[in-house]
Amino acid sequence: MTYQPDRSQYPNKKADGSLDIDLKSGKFLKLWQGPQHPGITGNMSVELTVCGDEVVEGITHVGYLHRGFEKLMERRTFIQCFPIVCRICVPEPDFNEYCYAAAVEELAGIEAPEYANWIRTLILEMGRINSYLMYCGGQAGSFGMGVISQWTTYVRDLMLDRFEELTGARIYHMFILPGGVRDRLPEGFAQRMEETLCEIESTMSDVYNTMYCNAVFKKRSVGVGVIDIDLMDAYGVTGPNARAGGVAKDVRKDQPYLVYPELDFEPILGQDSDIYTRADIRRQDLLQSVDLVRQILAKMPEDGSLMAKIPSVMHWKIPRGETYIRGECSRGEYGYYLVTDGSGYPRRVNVRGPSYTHAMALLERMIVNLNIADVAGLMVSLHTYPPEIER
Amino acid sequence: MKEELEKRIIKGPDGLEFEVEPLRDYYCEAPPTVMPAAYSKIVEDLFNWARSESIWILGFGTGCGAIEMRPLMTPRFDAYRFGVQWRPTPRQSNLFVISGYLSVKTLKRVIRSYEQMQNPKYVVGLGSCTINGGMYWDSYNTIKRLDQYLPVDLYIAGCMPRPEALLQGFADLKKLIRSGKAEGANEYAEKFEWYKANQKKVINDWDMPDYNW
Amino acid sequence: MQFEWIQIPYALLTLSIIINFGLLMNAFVAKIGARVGRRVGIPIYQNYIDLIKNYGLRSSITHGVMFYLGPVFRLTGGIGLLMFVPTIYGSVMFSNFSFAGDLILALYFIFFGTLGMALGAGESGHPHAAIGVSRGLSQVTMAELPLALAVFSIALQYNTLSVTEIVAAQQGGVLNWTLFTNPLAVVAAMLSFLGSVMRPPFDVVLAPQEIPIGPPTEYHSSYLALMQTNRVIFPIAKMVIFMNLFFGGADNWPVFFVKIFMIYMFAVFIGVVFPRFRVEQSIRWFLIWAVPIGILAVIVV
Amino acid sequence: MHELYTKLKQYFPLGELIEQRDNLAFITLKQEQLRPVILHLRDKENYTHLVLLTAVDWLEDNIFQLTYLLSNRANATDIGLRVMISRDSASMESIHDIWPTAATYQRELREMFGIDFPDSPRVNDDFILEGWNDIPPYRRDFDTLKYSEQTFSQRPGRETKDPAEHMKQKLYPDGA
Repeated sequence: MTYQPDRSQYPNKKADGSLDIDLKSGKFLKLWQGPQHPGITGNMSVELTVCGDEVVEGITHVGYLHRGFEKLMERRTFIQCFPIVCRICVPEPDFNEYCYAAAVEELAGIEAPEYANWIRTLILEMGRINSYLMYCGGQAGSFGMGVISQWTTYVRDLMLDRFEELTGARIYHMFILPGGVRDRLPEGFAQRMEETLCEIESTMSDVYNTMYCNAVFKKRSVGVGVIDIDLMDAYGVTGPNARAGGVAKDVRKDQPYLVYPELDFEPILGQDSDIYTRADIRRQDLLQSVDLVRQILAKMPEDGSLMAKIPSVMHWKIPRGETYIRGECSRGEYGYYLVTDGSGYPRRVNVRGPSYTHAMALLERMIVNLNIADVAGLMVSLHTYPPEIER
Repeated sequence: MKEELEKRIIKGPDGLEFEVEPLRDYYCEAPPTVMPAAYSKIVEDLFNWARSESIWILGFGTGCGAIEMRPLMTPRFDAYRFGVQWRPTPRQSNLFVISGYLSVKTLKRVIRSYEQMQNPKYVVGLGSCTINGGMYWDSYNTIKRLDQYLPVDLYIAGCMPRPEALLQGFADLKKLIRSGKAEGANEYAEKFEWYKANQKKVINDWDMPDYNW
Repeated sequence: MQFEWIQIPYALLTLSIIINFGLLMNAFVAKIGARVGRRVGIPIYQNYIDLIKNYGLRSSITHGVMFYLGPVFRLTGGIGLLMFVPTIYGSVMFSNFSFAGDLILALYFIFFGTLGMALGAGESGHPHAAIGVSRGLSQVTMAELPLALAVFSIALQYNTLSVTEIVAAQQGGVLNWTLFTNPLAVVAAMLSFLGSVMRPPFDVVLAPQEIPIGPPTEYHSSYLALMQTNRVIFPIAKMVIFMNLFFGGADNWPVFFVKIFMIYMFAVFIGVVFPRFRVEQSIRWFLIWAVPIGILAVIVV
Repeated sequence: MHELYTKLKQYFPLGELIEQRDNLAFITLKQEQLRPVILHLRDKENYTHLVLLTAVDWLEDNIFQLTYLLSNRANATDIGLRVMISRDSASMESIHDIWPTAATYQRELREMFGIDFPDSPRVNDDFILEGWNDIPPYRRDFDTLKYSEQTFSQRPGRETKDPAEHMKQKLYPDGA
């Protein structure tokens, strides 16, 4: 017996495809989910029009976090841009640093040393673990299971300790700069990292037992928020959201960068493309990242050069050119489009955050006919993060 | 003005027609007033002590500082020990942590949320960007001084401030409250005109009433 | 039972004991939740401070008459429930105003607060409150159904509608408890209890992530403090009934505290590691699991 | 990449090809060629993923460069289609019917650069900014520092130094 809601009162489509919502009829209710709302991923908002308990239209509003990075970077020299890029995306700032550094290196014709590339990969994978841990807590929290986020945030704190040890900062590391990285691994890092990874694995097995095996969690998430396979390309779905639908999009495999060719891993694929599958893909990705960090620490060279030779940063001019650098961050394809014009400043930087498509066009499409109670769960399961939409 | 803010006549499901005017119905028409402290000093001291030991933060992550809020409430730092906890609605919160830079668009929401909070209420500015713009000193979309728009009790400097700094900030705020110096709400009521003028100077499309609590 | 003036101070004494016990128990429960999350959690006296603070806030705004009355109704529901059932069996001091048909009155009071809350929250005009109320009413109605069935079953079993007599019938050993004499009714009632204490998986009414935080969204300062007081009294009052009906009552305070605590822990331990059901899912859950058991209990008796 | 370029050249008049990397190339196009080329690339050449759509302001030449970056996952290559449009009353054909997600990019461009995309859904709604009444901020002639100094009150005491000058003085105090 499947539940079929009565949708006879729902608004009709107008000729131009928009919905004929007459607020005067009293049949519909405008409901703002956000920006001051605990069930929203960061500072954004969804303007819901609801009929009964179901959403008939959802419009995403962003821009609450707009700082104008792309403009600010046009006023800063190439090296001055480096400390601000990480501020674009808080949970996983390292991708900004890497993509920006790689774009500058490519246009300036610099090659980062091998050892620096290993450290970069290590940092990116550590950041990915952090981001997924944050996600797990958020996904459980969106269904009212606060205890998971307590556990995962605790182990995330342990990971932040490793970051602090390596880079000196918890959140904004400012470690990967054009030309290389700032420092080498501290003494005994690998061993302490191993302890942290073991802790993460044991916590994730607890999380698996309490959250993924939980009947109520399954009831809320299985079959809800399905992304059809033919929407994948039309809406530019990337990362775990695509992999949960069986599309093996993974930049680490498709266009390997840094030292990923030397690491041994396979993209994890799902089938059903619903909230549960996406959550499960991310859990497995997390464990894969744990494995990758182990591989990196085992395979990386003992020591090496940290920085390539870069020109004096005060007189650093890069000839005219444009490029696009992408990487696979925890939410999907993260990319930097950099245009230079021969001066000491970038001409134009454009950041392509995966949430740009996930949280805007895709969410607005998927939110229709969803129960109000599931909106938060859907948003979290798309793993959107507003600062990378508006920058 | 947005469509849902317009005055309209609604026909209810029972056939009854009634008029809705959101800008009047949902808002209060009186400006905020200065609320005096309790008559007796002992009672006020007791209340101040209770206020300082039970700080309810509004769950509104306005900027990137919000990411350090989660570690703050979880095992490592566990601010619950100090009577700090989240409330999801402004009506029930006492402390507004402005977690980082405020874009003009967010400022508008922040003002609304702030005004819905009940007296006495406190504001903590988190991060350098609330003090003088910080990293975004030349940005066209972020405000540079929070105290021009809201009465700020305390700033916590850093980009981003560590949870330890936040805990210290709470401890300092408690001292302020206990000594009766955290009267931001009354200050806001006293200098209401000045704050409103400042707010309207940066918020170009002001489509809410002046008083909205 | 004859009314005597001395009952009023006695009832107030009961009330104050219950409030203090409730505040401490809630803090203790929060601490247990925190321990599961590997935290230290709030201090044990935190709820007192919160209460003082909320009563001590300077400003409070109103949305209309019902907005005032909502918390009052709710508190009335809690206190009324407590006042008309005997707290301690066999004690003149703490048997309150119980009378022959108090079971029916108690059933009524359980629902009374929710209705008052619905009116008050509706008056606040906040859409989240309205959604919360509609969810809350449908879920509470559904959760009350098995309870009502269980109560009928017990009333049939003991042939009385007086709580005192039901407790009296259960004296003389653990095996005389309704828990063992009519287990089906107890199961149905305990399932219903899960649905009405607003803990996961049945707390979609107050879900902060979806409708922050449902009916009390607009409530603040003293209104909220009233509701907090009620949140302390009401579950305990309800558990007093459960204790009296199913677990043999209590003839002194220590037994009372232990029994109440155990009943509450049942809901807490289930709640702490569960996400929440959507409202139509929880209704279906009650229909499929709890109601048939309740009906069975009535039939078997 | 050359292969694809010559193949495309048979059907469409194309501008120059810039090969940035083995798997990334930029092709300059005429404004009216964009839609057929995109459709061809998407349907025949499997460039099904629109990575990004953005603009570059070449103020000196009085043109906007629109970059449509398409990706082909099967052979892991990207093509950037560059379209130059005039800066005065800038307007461009919308491609939201090819990729629905392009509507978001077009809204952003409309707001931040002032490039119009007629028929794109909700293109004139506020996207990021709210109540903006200056020239679109991503245009080169918009001075963000001046705007922020005029609009927002600054806290006194903050010093701002031109980094290049400042570093020069620090490193070479003698003025060498």
